[in-house]
Amino acid sequence: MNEMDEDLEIKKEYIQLIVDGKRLDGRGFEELRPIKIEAGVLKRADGSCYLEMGRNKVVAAVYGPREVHPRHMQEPSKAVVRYRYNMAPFSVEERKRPGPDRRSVEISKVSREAYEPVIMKELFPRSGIDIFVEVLQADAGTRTACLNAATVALVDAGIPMRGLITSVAVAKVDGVLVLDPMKEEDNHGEADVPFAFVIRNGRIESIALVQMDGKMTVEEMKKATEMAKKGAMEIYALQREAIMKKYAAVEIEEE
Amino acid sequence: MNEMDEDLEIKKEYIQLIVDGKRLDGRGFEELRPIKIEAGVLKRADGSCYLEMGRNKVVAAVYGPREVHPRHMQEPSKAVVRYRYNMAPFSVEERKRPGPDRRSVEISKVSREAYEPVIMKELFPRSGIDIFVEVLQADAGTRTACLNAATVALVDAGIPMRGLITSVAVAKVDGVLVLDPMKEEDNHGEADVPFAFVIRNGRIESIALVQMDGKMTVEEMKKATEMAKKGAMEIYALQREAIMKKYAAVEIEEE
Amino acid sequence: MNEMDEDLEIKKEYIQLIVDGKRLDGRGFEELRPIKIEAGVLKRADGSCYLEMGRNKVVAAVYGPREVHPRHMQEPSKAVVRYRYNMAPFSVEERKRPGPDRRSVEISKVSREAYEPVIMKELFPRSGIDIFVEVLQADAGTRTACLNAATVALVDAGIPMRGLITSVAVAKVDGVLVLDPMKEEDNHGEADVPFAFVIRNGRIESIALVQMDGKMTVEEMKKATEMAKKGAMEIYALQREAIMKKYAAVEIEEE
Amino acid sequence: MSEEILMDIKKDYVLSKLRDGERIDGRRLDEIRPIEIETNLISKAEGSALVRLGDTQVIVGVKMQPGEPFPDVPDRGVIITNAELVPLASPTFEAGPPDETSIELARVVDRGIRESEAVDLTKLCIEEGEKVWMIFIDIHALDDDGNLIDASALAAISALLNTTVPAERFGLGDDFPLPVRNLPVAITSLIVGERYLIDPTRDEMSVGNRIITITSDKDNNIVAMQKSGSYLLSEQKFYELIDVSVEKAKEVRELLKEI
Amino acid sequence: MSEEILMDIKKDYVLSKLRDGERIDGRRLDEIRPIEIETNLISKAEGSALVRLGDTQVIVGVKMQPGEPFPDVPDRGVIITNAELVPLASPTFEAGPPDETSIELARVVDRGIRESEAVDLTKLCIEEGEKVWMIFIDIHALDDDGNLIDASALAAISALLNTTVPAERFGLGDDFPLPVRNLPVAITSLIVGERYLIDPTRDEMSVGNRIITITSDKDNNIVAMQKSGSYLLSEQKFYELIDVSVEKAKEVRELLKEI
Amino acid sequence: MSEEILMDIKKDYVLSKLRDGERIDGRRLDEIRPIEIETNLISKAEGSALVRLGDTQVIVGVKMQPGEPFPDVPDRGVIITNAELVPLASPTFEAGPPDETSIELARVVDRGIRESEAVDLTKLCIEEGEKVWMIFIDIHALDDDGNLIDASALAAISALLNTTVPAERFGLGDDFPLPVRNLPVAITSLIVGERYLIDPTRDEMSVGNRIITITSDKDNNIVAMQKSGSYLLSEQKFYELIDVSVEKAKEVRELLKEI
Repeated sequence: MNEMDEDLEIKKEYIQLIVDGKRLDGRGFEELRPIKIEAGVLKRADGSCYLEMGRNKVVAAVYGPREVHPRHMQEPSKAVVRYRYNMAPFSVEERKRPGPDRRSVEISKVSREAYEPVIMKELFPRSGIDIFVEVLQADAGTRTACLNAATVALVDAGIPMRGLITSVAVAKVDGVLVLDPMKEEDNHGEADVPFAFVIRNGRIESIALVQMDGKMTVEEMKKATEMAKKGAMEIYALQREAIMKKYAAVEIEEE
Repeated sequence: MNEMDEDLEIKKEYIQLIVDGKRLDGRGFEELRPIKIEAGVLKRADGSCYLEMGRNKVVAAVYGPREVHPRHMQEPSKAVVRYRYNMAPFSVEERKRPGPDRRSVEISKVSREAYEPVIMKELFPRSGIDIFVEVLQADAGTRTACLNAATVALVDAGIPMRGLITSVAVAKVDGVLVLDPMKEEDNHGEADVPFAFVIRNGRIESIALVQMDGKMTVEEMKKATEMAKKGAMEIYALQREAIMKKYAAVEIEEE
Repeated sequence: MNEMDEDLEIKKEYIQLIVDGKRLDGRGFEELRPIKIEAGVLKRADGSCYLEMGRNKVVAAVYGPREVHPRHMQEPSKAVVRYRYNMAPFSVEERKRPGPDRRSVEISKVSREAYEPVIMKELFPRSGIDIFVEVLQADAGTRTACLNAATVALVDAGIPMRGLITSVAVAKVDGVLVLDPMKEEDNHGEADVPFAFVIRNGRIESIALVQMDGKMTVEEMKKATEMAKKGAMEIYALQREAIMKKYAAVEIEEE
Repeated sequence: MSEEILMDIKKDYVLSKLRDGERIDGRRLDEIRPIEIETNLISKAEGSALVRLGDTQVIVGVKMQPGEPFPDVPDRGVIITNAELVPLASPTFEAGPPDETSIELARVVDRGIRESEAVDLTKLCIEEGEKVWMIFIDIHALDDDGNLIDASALAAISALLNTTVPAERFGLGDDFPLPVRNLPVAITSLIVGERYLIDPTRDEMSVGNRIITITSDKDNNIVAMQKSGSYLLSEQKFYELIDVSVEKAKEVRELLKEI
Repeated sequence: MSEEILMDIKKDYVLSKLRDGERIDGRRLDEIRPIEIETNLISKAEGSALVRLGDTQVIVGVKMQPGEPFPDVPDRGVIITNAELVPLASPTFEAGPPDETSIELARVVDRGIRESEAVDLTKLCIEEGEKVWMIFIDIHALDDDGNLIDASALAAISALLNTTVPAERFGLGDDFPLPVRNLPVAITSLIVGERYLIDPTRDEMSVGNRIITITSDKDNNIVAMQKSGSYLLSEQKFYELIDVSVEKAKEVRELLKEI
Repeated sequence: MSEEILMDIKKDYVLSKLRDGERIDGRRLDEIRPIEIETNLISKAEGSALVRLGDTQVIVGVKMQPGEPFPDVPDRGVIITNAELVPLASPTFEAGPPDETSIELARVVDRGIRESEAVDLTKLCIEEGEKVWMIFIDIHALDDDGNLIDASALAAISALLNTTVPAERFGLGDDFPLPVRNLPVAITSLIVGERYLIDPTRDEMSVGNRIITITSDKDNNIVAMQKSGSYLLSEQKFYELIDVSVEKAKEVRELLKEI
C-alpha cells in the first residue's frame, strides 16, 4: 500500500538506556557523538560536503544559482530553493525501496523551510538553488546530520546566507534528557526533538526547524531547547573548521 | 494489479428481494428512497450541495467559471467542463484505497458527458467549470445521487444551464422492475439501469446519461425508462425545493 | 516491487539442445527460422508491416514525419526519432502486465539508437518520426524480429534512410554457435548475441546494434559476427521482397 | 493541411451525403462493415481472435491462471478485462497508463460478457474459497478505423469461444474447453441529428463523438448499454436504437456460430 | 480581480487590524473559532466524525480490519493515517497523489495520536506475530477555511472515541469499543511579526504560511510539535507558544469529553 | 556562458587534441584513470564499496534477505540490480523514477555479474522452491565525471566480494561469506571517428554519447556487451574493441584480487 511504504517510527519494547548514569555508548547526557566533516568532496556539484555524525554517513551537494526548469516554476524576484532528502536503499537495516516515501517528503519540506529564510534568495531572481542530501548510512538523527552537511555545502558553493544553520536533536530516555540520540535511544526513548538553529556572529539567533514526537512536560521542552543550543554551538565550531580547512587547502593549491 | 483495483460489480448468490409484494425495506416498486438535499453547505466552493438518497451521503462542489491550468487545456470558444467522482476511503464496507480507480474514471466520464450539453459552455470561453463530487457513504446508486447533488451545486454557483439534470436508476429484481435500488437490490438483482434526464420547463426533454448492466428484455427496458421518468420528476421537485430554500434563506439574510 | 516487474532472463537447467548434429527443430546451425513479411497491413499508420520469424509474431507501424508534442521536445534542425517496443499481455507464457517494464525500456532505447543514424533526420526539422512495434507472440529474438519489421514499415512510410537495417541473433548452445535461436536455445543456451546491421548497396556496411549476454571467447564472438552477417543478408532479401510486393500491388491497383 | 481543417472537410462531406440519406462509403444507414474473424493466432495464449471490422483491426488474447476468488463469490472464476489503445493503432493514441477512453472500452466489453453470463464461472472453481481460474481478456487495438468497441467485443467473445483451460500446465487435470454458453454482441451507433449510423467509421466520427452501444445476447435480451459522448438523446430515438441494435446483433451472432 | 491582488488586500487588512491588536473576525488573538463535532455519521465506517471549526469542515472515517503486525512489535495493532486534500475543499487543491502538504497534515495528526498513546494498541493483538487490528484513519477535507490541521486532529480523535472494533464481521468474537485512553489536542498558531494568532483562518493565512502546531495530551504533556513554513522563530516566542498551546488545548479537550 | 556553448568548446578541444593522438587529461588513448576501491564503508549493508574512477564516484551497497525463488529455478538465489542516478551526482540528473539511462546502467552491470556467474547462486538456496537468498545490488551514483558504467560494475563486484550473508539475523544458521567465484570487469570505450578512447571522462563525452561496453571474466571470456548511443560501428573497430577491452579488463582485475 502506498501509504505504508515508509520507515514507520514505532515505539518498541522497553530497553534500559541509562546504566550507571552513562549512556549505552558511554557518552555523557550532554555529549555529542563523534563528528567528521569534509567540504568539497564532489567535482560536479557547485558545493559539497561529507559528514559523519556517529554512525550516520551523509553527503550533501548544492547546485546553483542556476536556471529553473520548467520555467513556470521560476519566481520573478527571488531564487527558488529546493531540498531533497533521500536515503540510499542500503542505508538502513531492512532495504529501503528507492524513491521518496512520506517520511522523506516531510523531512525535505521542513528542511527546505529552514533554509529558505536564511538563504539570500532575493539576490538571485528567476534562479534555482538546489540542495541534495543523500543518507548513505542511517543511525538516528539523519535529518540533523543532513542539515549540518547542507550548510557546509552551501558555504562551499558560495551561496550568500544570513547565518549558518546547525542542527541537533535532544531525546528523553529513561526519564532524562540526552543530546544527539543514537539509534537505540531514538527507538526506545520517550521523546525526540530535532532542532535547527540559525547562528550569526557566533551566537544563536533563532529556531529554523523544530519538530517533536514523544512525551515531554513543558519544562522538559524548555530544558531540551537549552541543551540543544549548547550542542549546536559545538557543531557550529566543527562546521567552521571544515570550511576553513577547505579554503586553506585551496589557498595552498593556488599558491 | 492495476487493472483490478476497483469495486468489481459482482453478481452474488441469490437472495429473495421481494417478499409479499414488498421490497426488503418496505418500499413499493415505484417508490424512491428518502431524499434529503441541502444547498450551499460549503464556504470555499462557488456552489455546493449535500445530498442523502437512502443511505448514500454525498457532497458536491462547483468551482467556476475560473481560469484553466495548464493553459493548453483551455478552449478558445467555450468553457471546459470537468467532473470528478471520488469515493472517500471509508465510504464502503471494505476500505477503498484513496485515488481514482477504473470505475470512478468511467463514472466521471459519463457524468461529465451528461452535463456538457446542458451547461452553457459557450458563454465562458477559455474558462473552466469544475464539478467535484465526494461520496462519503455509498449504498448503491452513488452516481445518480452525485448527479442530483451536482445539479443543485451548479445552480447554487449560478452556472447557466439549458435545463436541470435529474438522475435515478431502475433495477430488475426477482423478475420485477423497481425504482431507485438500494445495495441489496443492486448486488443480488438481475439488472441495473441508471438514467439521467434533462428537465426543462417542468418536463423531461431528453436522456443525458444511460448505462445498463444485467439482463432485460426490450419491453422491460422501455418500461424501466418510463418508471425512471416518473421517479426523476419527484427528485426534480426536491432539487427545486432545496434551491428555493437556499435562495429564501439568502433573501432573509439580505433583508 | 517496481524493479522486479520484468521478464528476467534466467539461466535454467541444462537441456541438450543439439541432438545428432541437428537443432531441436531440425534446423542446421546456420539456418534461419521461417520468415514471413507483409508490408502495409494497417490503414491508419503511415507505414506498417506484419512479420513472423519462427513463432514470433510482430506488427510495426510508423507515423511521421509529423508534429512533435509537447513542443519543447522538438529539435530545430532535425527530426526526433522515437521507438516503442511493447509486448501484448498475451504474447508470453505467463501473462505480462501491460505497460513498459525495464526490459522493454532498454530494448526501445538500443533499437532507437540503431535507427537514429540511419534515418535522414536532417530532412525533417522540428518533426517526429515514431516507430511502434508490438509483439503479439514471443519466442526468443523479439527485438530482432521487431527491428526487421520496423525497417519495412519505415520504407512503407516513405521515410528516407541511408541504408536498411536487418537484425538477427547468434546463440551458443551446447558449445556450438547457432543462428537465430528459438526460445529453448535462448533459455538453456550459453550465450545470446543480437545484432543489427546497416545494409547499403546490397552489402553490410556497419553494426547498428549489438548486445550480448552469456559466455563466449573472443574468437567465438568474431565467428558469431560472421554468422550473423550471413543470416542478415538472407533476411534482407525477404525484406526487399515484401516491399516490392507491396509496391507491385499498389501499381496494379493504380493501373 | 492541418488535421483540424481535414476533419472539418470530412465532417461536411459526411453531413452532405447524409442529407441524401447516404453514407460516404456507400453503406446503408444500418449496414455493418464486412467482418472477418480469425481465431487461434496466438498459440501462447489460451484463446485468441483477430477481428477485422472494415479496416478496423483488434486482437484479443485470453490468458488463464489459477488465483484467489473474490471473498463474496468463493466458488466462481474471475474475469479481468483490460484494453490497451497502443499508439501503433492510431495517430491520436498515446503511450501511457489507460485513459478514460480505454477504461470505458474495457468496461463496456467486460459488462457484455459478464452480464450475459457468457462464461459459466461456476465451472471454473478449483477449490472453493481458495483457488479459481482467472480469465484475463486483453484487448489490443491494432488499427482504429472507427468503432473499436464492437470489434473488441466481437474479438473478445470469439477468443473465449476458442479458449482452452490450461489445467494440465498447472497440474490440475486435463485441459478442457472454456464453458461458453452465451454470445453477447455489441452494436454501436453514431447519432447525427435525427439520424443514426450503425457501425460508424472514423471518418463518420468526425461529425462528433456521439454514440451509444447496446449489447444483446442470444435470447435477444439487452445485457449492457452505454451512452458515450456529450449529447442528449431523445427517448424516441433511444427506443428505436434498442430495437435496431438487437436486430443487427442477430446478424453478427451468426458469424460467431461458425467459430 | 486577480487572486493575487485579492490576497494582497486581505493581507493589508489583516495586518492593519493587527496593529490595533485585533483580528478581522473580531476574535481575541488566542481565541479559537466555534467548534462543532458530529460523530457517527458514516455507518459504513467503524468510527467517524465531522468537525466544523468555524467554516472549516473535515470529516474523518476510521476503518478497521485484521492485518499483519510489524515484525518488531508483533503484539500491537497498527495505525495508518492518511489525508486527502480533495479539490472539492479548496480552489487551490488539485486532484492527484498526496503532495507535501497533505503528507505533512497526515503525519502531524498521526504523531499526536501515536505519541499520546491515545489508542491502547496492546489490546488490538489478535494472534501475536500473525494478526493484529489495523486502524485506518482517513482524513477527508471538505471545506478549507484555514487550520485544517487542528480540525483534522480533532476529527481524528473524535472518530476514534466513536469507533467500534468490528470483531464479529471478521469472525473474531464480539465487537468492542476501541480502547481510547488519551485525548491529544493540536493547537496551531500563525506567527505574524511579534504576535501570534491562534487557530488562523484562511484569510489570516494571507500574511504568510508561518505556523507552528503544538499537540498536548490530557496530562498537559507535549506529544507532538511541528514548525511549518519558511520563517525563523525566536526562542522567546517558542516558549510562549508552548505555554499558550497547552492552555488552549485544555479548553478544546472539554468538548471531547462530551462525546 | 551557456551550457551548450561550453559543451561545443570542450568538444572542439577534445577533437583538436585527438588529431594529435592525445587526450585532454594527458592519458594514452587506452589508459584508464586511477582507481581507488574502498570497501566495507556501510556497516548496515551486507556488503559495500565506494569506487573512485578519476573523479567519478559510485557507491554500491548489497543487502540480502530471504525471499521466494523464481518458479523455474527453485533452488537458486535471486539477484536484483538497481541504479539510482540521484540529482546530487550531476547537474543533468533529475529526481524521479528511473529513466532509460539508469535502467540501462543497472541492466548492463547486472548482466556482467549474472552471466559471469560471479555469485554461486546454488549456494543461496534455503528451502527449495520456498525460500532463497535475495541479493539486492543498489548502485548509488555520487559524482558523475564520466563512465559511470565501469565504475558501477567495479563497485558492484567489489561490494559482492565484501558481502557476508546475514544468516544469523534471520535465524538461518551462521553468517557466511557470499560465494563469489568470478570477477567480471566492464570496459567502456568512446568511439570518436576512427579512434576510440577507453574510460572516457565527461568532458570527452561532449563529442557525442557513442560508447560500447564489453565485460569480460577471469578466463577472458566475454560475458556482456552493450553498444549504446546513436552511431554505426564498423566491424573492424568492433573486433579491435573486443581485443583491447579484454586486455584492459585484466589490468583492472588485478585490483579486485587485492580486496
